[in-house]
Amino acid sequence: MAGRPKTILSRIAQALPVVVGVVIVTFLLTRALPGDPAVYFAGPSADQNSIAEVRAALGLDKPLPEQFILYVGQLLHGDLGQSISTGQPVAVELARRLPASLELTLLALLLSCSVAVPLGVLAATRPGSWVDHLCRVLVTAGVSLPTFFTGLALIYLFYYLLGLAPTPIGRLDFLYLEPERVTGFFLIDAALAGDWETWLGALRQIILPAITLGLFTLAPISRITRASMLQALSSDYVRTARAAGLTGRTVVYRYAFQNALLPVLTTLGMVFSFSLGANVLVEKVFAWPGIGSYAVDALVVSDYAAVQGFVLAMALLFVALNLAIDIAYTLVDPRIGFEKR
Amino acid sequence: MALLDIRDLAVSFRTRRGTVEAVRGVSLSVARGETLAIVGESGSGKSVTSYALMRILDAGGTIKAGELTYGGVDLRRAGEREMADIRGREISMIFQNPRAALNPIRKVGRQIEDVLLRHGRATRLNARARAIEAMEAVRIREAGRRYHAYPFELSGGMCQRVVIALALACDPKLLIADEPTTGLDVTTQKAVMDLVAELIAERGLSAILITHDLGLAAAYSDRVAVMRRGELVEEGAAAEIFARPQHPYTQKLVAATPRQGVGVRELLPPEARTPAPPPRIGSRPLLEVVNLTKTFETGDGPVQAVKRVSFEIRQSESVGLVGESGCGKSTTSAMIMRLLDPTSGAILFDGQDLAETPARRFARDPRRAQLQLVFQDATDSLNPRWSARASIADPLARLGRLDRRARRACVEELAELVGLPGELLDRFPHQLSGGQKARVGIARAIALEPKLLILDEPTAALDVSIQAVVLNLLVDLKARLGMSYLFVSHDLQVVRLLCDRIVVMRGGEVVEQGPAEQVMGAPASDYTRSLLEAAPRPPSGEAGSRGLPPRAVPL
Amino acid sequence: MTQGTRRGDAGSGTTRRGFLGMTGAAAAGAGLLPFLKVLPVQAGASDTAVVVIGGTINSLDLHRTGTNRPSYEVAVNCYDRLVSFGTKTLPDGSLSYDYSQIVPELAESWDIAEDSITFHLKPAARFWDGTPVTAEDVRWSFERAVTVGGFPTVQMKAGLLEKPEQFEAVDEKTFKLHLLRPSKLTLPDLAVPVPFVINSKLAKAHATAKDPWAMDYLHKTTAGSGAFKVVRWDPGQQLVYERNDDWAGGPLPGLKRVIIREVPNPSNRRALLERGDVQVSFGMPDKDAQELARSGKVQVSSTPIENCINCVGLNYKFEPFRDSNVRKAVACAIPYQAIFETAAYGQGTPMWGGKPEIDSIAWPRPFPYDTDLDKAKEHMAKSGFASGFEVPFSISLGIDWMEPTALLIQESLAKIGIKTTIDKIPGANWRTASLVEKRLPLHLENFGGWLNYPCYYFYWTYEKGHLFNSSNYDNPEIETLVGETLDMQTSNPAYAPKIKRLFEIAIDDLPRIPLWQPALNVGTNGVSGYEYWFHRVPDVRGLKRS
Amino acid sequence: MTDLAVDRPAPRPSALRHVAYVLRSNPLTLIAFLLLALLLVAALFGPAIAPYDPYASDAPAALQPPSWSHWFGTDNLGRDVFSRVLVASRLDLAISVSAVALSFVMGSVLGAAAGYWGGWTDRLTSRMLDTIMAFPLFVLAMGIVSALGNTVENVVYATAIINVPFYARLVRAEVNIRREAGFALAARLSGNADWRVLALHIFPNALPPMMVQVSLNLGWAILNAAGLSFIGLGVRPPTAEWGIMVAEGANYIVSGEWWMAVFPGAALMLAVFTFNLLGDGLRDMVDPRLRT
Repeated sequence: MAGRPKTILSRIAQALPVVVGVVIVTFLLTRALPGDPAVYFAGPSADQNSIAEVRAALGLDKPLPEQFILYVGQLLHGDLGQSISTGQPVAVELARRLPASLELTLLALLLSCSVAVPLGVLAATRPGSWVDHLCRVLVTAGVSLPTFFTGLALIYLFYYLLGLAPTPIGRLDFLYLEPERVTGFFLIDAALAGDWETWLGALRQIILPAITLGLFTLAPISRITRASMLQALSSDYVRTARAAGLTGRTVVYRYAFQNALLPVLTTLGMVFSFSLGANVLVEKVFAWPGIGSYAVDALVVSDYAAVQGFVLAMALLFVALNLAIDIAYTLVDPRIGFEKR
Repeated sequence: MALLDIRDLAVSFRTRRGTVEAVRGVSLSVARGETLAIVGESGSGKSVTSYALMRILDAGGTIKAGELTYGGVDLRRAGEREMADIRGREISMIFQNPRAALNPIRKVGRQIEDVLLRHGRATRLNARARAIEAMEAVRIREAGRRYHAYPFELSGGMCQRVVIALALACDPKLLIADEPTTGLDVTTQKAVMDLVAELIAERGLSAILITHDLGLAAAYSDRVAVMRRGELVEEGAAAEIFARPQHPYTQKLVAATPRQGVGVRELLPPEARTPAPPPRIGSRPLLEVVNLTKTFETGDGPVQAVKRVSFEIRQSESVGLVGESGCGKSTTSAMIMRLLDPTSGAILFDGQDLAETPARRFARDPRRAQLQLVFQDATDSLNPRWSARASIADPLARLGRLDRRARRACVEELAELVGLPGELLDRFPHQLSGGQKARVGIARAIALEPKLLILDEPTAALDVSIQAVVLNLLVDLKARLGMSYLFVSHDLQVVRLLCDRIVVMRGGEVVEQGPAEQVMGAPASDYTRSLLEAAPRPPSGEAGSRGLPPRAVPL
Repeated sequence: MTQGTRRGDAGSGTTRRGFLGMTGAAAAGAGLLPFLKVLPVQAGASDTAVVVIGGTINSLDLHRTGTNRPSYEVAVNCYDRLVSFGTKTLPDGSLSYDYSQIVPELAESWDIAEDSITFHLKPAARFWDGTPVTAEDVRWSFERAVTVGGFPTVQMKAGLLEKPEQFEAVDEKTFKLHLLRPSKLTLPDLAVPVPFVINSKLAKAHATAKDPWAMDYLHKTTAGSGAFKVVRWDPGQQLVYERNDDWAGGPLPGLKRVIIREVPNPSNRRALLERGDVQVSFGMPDKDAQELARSGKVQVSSTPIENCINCVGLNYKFEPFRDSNVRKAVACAIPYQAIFETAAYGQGTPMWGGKPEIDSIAWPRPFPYDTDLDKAKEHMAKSGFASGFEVPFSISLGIDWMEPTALLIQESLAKIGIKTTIDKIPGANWRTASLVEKRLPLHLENFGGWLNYPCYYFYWTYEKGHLFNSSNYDNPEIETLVGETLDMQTSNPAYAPKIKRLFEIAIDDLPRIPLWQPALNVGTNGVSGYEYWFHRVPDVRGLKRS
Repeated sequence: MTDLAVDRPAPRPSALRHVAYVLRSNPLTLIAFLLLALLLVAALFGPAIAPYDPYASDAPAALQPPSWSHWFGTDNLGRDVFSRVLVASRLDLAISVSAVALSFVMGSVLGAAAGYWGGWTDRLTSRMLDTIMAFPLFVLAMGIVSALGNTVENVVYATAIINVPFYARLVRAEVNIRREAGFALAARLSGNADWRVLALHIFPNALPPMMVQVSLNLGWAILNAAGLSFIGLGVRPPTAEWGIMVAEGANYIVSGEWWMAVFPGAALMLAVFTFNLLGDGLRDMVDPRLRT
């Protein structure tokens, strides 16, 4: 199937201008941010002279194009610069924080899918029934909740009032040790280490933010599942299957569901990158040490390097994700690579 | 005793406009080894009847009344589990549009396996072998390789074979074929139907053939039942029905079916026949197509869709452009229509080369009004958000030089001309029937009184009785307005009714062209001959007997 | 779940749980203290405490460019200075540093001469690596502070510590500080966090030609002689201190290990403290301080911050605010009491309604203005802007007292014809706009001087061009008075009259209208020994479990 | 001629009847429309029916729990939360409607051009949109507001910009599938210039799916604006806005003053919920093909 590698290569080629675009836009955007990093760097009670010194030291006195070339040059060396607010190299910060965000997002999606997909299938098999309406109300309510509000409400209910949830202070209560870092995903690392107590501790920390985020992604997933299931169920091949005596479960899962999976997959990709963005507020509320909260803090203090690094990382992630989706698509759908444009 | 017995079947659908009775009091029976054809136009309830007896009605459909007995089993009251056992093992079904009827992302072999496993006809160990056997049984060559194919990798005819293999894999006793050839090319149609007939004969199956095509029904069935708007109109031996239709509807249907030796006026009921206008073909060529070539650039290199095609159309002449799908006839007509720029060649219209003006700018060209098109799919060709009036008035507003009031009058005049009642003018396309939409499309095309009208399969989506009316309308209009027609179609019988000359295309090239009678009567090319032979031959009035079909050739 | 069960579990001797997060450091190859892996320390243990703070520690090196305020605590807890301040008990029973008393830290004694101060280092003072603290280390560290630029250099300059030549290592244990001129500010300025003493041999070993001051090394590592060393730092999350049992700078701290945990959300900090999951919440919002103090569940110390005032800045660059009557009208229109209650929840000290006559040089002092709309309207009527004017009211995003204060002032000013629109400026821009560019016509400001003298406050906030003079105030008399008093000993009889004159001018000219003196709120639950310090970062050296 | 008698459809139902049918057939749509009416009333008449001045502080009455005199309680400055929630609806709706309108227009133009002409226009537009999409949208919005300045207008622009790709892609796809549709060809044959075919024939047919997008986006735009105010960008105090109210109230939850955050949060949720539910109903209404 020579079509597939070609399809994937062309996707990568398409992604390149996007990355370039992101680099440019990010650079311009961060330069347009208010606030003067030189002033920030110079610290309290610094005067005009020391600020000017710092500005020159940071290269901020150079014209914009020159700064951009400098920046791109650093990028190509893998140097994302140093964050003002945390004082760490941005690359190190991102590497440390990205797994936290990914773990949260992935778990949220996993939770969301495990609810939304069956809901969507259920609704599609009984369109117009009360189950259908109920599903719609539920998922719509989910997507209508502002994540920051859901997060606060959940914390209030489960932590302050009921005392069921642990303190929302990040990935692990400080009574536990961080598991040996293998993947950076605490749940996986703890499981690999066989340390189930830490695993449980990490799970307890992650569950509320994951639910908060997951609630928000229920709607798109279940909507698309329902729609594509409905379409698949009314398709000719399902009728053929039924006419050949195949029974409910085979028809629904092997025939309809597998076909319905394709649009779901696409949506999932979009939802994933979207929730990585939506993470920002959830991470803020739950003090989650991910890249979202990092970006918010960085933006507020006009931390150029951090913002640039964050956006770039996200863009690359987005591109990689789309690529992964495309590859997944080719695995599920044999037609890929054969389509005419 | 009949294998299948349907008594007073009534099926209704819940819709937003209330309950619709799709089938009303239909009684039918199929004997062992017998093939029954159910014939009817769209909306006649013929497919619903078969779905009802398989109990696979779409959502909202219910069997309201009646008895369905298959080999002693009460199908209406059978449990869902029991029905699932019967489907595929006792009664099987094949569908129209075979490619859509197969799961697009599952290997065809696996789909057959699913059925075999379901009915216990194979075990996990031998399922593949069994599936390949089933495929071989429907004359699929290299079944072992095709087992791994996905539907999109197979041709339409091959897909239909797979569907048939799937249907027959578990040796059912009754086969229901629901428009099995719709969506296939003429030659493939014949191959598939011959295969089905052969398999039926070979296995001694009972069969129900559901079709809108009287010719097909006559050629491949023992007995014919005619349905109309949910009711059984007439039933009888195939030959009998065609020779001596009793019910007026059957008579109309039989008459409207285009067939050898019948003129366009004869398609209409006798009371509606008016004398055919005499042909007045001019001597000057209106359109000359010279060495027209179109090459498309694709990922796999250039593809020549049209290769050096030349023909001409004289004033007031009708020329038929015939060929199977992919032969380049649509590309050719699109180039003549100036919707597409040719790669090379000339399109001389009234002596001027139209190809010199790029298609992009032709919209505003004054000659635009001279060349108009009637689309294949009237539904698709009408803007769903525009009323019939607006659609007809659009060309007048763009290219005509009439003020608002004159335009309005003109639209009404046109509506009358094409036989569209004035009160329908303010309706939207979805509120019109197929025939009405076709009329709107025609009215729009002739609004500017073009010199050349290209008819792109204008009746392909219509029922036969309506097709008869529309064809006659086109004949009348041509006589009245003195237009030339380029009639693009895959159906030689229809083309013959309207055209003075015929151009046959295949693989982007002209295979044969000449006067209609000559091409139809004494085709010079083998291809034309095979096209003619492939078309199911409806009994032309008298003798219509079911000849044993020739043995199907493996594809 | 409760902390009880958690602690119970922790005590049950599982190998991993209950340890305070050491493997990360070990795994990272730091391997600082491998034995930590088997030290069963938990939050409930008697020698460990957890302190939550709202900010982020962004460097372990105060001298580094860009190091933020919360990071200063590392300098306080991990490094020693030559001298420190003593401790006193405030009237409410809480502890505070004593500005009036300079006590030894690394220096065992010092001799003050006319043009120099000679410090004799404690013989027992050793860095963590066991090497003795030498005068050369002091000299190197001081030179570093005055050379690197930015804040440390500025702060050193405030104590007249400006040139490397001023610092002399006489011998191994004798350090001589040459004075540019005698000033009362010099000795106290040696006790602020900035002039801390670094293990110069260790630092130099990590210095490079490009980085002669080992900035990169000390940014991530501490190399000092202080009471605690940093054994783990997860930027943005936590900092773990481990006691230096050989500390010579003062009495051995009561805690073996202190974890500084960053919890940005004040609600979470409050809940953690209330539940006893943490022992100290440093820098609580006023509301939490007020409510928790009332509930009595935890100990709350609410100490008015010395030499610090929350005030309204009226920018002289803005035409209407050049009019004395307008400024007085504003001062009379401000709803002080309502602001104090809603924005400060009564924490701190009122700075309004003071006596008109100036009888003391205590600072901050309440100004003799109070909410009086009629008087405000009178002033407005007398001014050149009787018909009112419009002005943006700028506040910083993320400083919690500013918004309610601004809203209430906005409402009141509207009543005297001054229409304001509130402009929230993001943190990064705030400094630039308010202090560097000084372009905000009407704004809120708070400056607190580390060195507790009124003249020092005036030096920063009322002198032309100085950073915290966000009002562009320019008065030659102030310049003269501050210049005269800054170095003068307070015992000098000329001092008090000059300071009183400063007060008079400030009260009449009103470039800054004081609202209240804010408080530093610290809640403790299960530890004692918290001491207020001017630098407003947690000094964990005195804490012990109770 | 003969076929007319056979398949004459029933008389054309009025638009009103169609709306009535859609509402009847789906109770949720009916609920959505009722809620929308409620929101509109609040937005139009909010300031008139608010029991208190939403901006008047009353320090002694600060932080009072919900009661008969203050239905939703009072905030830290003693302002009536109910009045503020009511008045905020106008601003929130205005932000989302204008942002969505902007992105609708921008997205339609870009998407239609890309979908109709294809080629370089398409490639360039698509890459541009991809670039926007590659940003985490909320962070992009934050960046835009920070960079342009902290005003309501900039919140609108930021929200509009991050929504453009959704419209553009949708329109592009819808236009693309209809570019070769019969009626588009027919329009060209009737002498319509390209832009006319696009604007009058193809684009209106893309409206039904657009309507759903509009409705969903209205909700999302509110969430976005609220999220921005939650982190302190955009709306300036003392302006009543749901997001900023939740943000302010968030700090009071732990001390038991839940009403400050909960009521504006609930209002926010209700508005978004309404728009989300509305989507499906709107689609059914604007799609002429469903009018049988």
